[in-house]
Amino acid sequence: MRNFFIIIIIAAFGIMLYPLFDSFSGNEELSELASFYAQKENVEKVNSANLVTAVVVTYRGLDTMGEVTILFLTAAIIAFFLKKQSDVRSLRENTEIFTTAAKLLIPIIIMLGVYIFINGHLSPGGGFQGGAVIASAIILILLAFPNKPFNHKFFGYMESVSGLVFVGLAALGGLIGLGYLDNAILPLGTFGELMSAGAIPVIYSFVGLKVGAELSNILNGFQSVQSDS
Amino acid sequence: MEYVALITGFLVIMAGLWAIMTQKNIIRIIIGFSIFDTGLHIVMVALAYVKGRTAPILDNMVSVEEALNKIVDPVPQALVLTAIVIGLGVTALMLAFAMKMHKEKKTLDVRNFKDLKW
Amino acid sequence: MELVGAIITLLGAFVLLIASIGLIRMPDVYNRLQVGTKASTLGTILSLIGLVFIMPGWSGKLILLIFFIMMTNPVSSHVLARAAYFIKIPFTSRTVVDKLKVSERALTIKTED
Amino acid sequence: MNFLIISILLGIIILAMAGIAIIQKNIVVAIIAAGALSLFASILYLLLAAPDVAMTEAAIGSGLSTIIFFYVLNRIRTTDERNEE
Repeated sequence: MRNFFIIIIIAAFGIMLYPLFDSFSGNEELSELASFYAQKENVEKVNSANLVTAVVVTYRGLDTMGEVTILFLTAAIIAFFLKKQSDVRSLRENTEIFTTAAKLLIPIIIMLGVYIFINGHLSPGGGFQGGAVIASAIILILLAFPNKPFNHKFFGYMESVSGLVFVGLAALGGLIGLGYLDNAILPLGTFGELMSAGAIPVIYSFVGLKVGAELSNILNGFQSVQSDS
Repeated sequence: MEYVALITGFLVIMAGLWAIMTQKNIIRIIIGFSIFDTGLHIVMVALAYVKGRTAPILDNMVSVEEALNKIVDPVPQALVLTAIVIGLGVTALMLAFAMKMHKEKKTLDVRNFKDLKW
Repeated sequence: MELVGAIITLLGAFVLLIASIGLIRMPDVYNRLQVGTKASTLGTILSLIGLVFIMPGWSGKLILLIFFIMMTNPVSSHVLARAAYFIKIPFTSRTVVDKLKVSERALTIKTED
Repeated sequence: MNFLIISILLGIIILAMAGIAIIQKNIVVAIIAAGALSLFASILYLLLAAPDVAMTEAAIGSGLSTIIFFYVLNRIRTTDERNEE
């Protein structure tokens, strides 16, 4: 009986979604907002080859700031929840093969993450992807060396310093540039080179570091309550 | 192609909603939530697609002058980019709650949590 | 040159096909892991070597990829098999020797408080 | 045309993964199916000309969130075993 009602609700939801599908006739050209972003003079004003990065960092930079704040809050709440675990942790030792391979691979993975977020304005990639890759390197550390103490202080400092630099650069754009999160505070450079697009690579690198530190904090919170046996 | 993606997204959303409403185990409800999330992302990316165009990255294949006629809509993609990361944060938060609840009541069945029911 | 590359890539695809048949045929987790790792590592590496012949401009990236696959694939399957052993996934009935059982050090669990 | 066929196949696989994730009794299989759904969705994003989103989904949706699910599952399982003893 209960399932019957749920089926009715979901069918109603599907009927609600149907007009959205019916009126959708396949875009033939860009919407007004997107064509504003893709105009030649606006692209040259921002000078970033990857338009998604331009939208995320400058045009819709406040969204990114709110997103980073939400992530910080979730990381803080998770750390608060999982902090006091008085249980005895019992862990099995890892083999030589695994630890050696992890030692070899971890620097390479972190380097890949840094490459991804430094090149975010030229190729697909950016702060969020790079942060996720760095967090997966941290997961490898946590799995390979579970008895090593996690350096909370370092990650805390990294997170707060990159957050402060992000907000500071944004405010600097308001002071000496055109507006909040304006990227013209640094020289724009030539289109398509690494040192271009003004402050976008700097801001996105700090976003990447912040996201990486927050995701690592969340993962460490979950790892610290594990035990084999 | 965008029609196929749109239909897939809607069906995945409905599947996630079904899982959220019918399952009894909290972990399964959270899995349903993450499926729902993925479906929403598919729908948003499908709405951004423009027929026969490439990704919004300007290089020697797509020059600045012809960008208007060659790229897809970058705005929904940017929104989905942040939504995925928030989705991970929210999922982790829900799982932490689930762990805490399991520690209190020694069970994962939602029917046993009646503290706020009246 | 392209013909050599195509032949090597085809050989790689054939090895991958054998790997997928083995995944269905093998009786328990450990045998499946062995088949999946050995054959798929060889198959992927052969396909990439074939690509080196077809596209000489990409050879640096492809050699890097081969290095990564040789690094990660065997290690991950080693760790997976170990984890499967410790959560007591049963062997097939024809297993004769269990060397991990003899090793005392591997079975001890370090407790910290 | 080719892309249309590939996207239909991907759509069918995605729906099958969603079905497995909901119906399957074993919770580990359900979690892995949800991760595989994310992985195939990232290929669909690549076809829909969104490489940035595809990268993020592949790294986060199918990597990190699956690992977090398994951490929680392992924790709950060990507490259950300790309670039974």
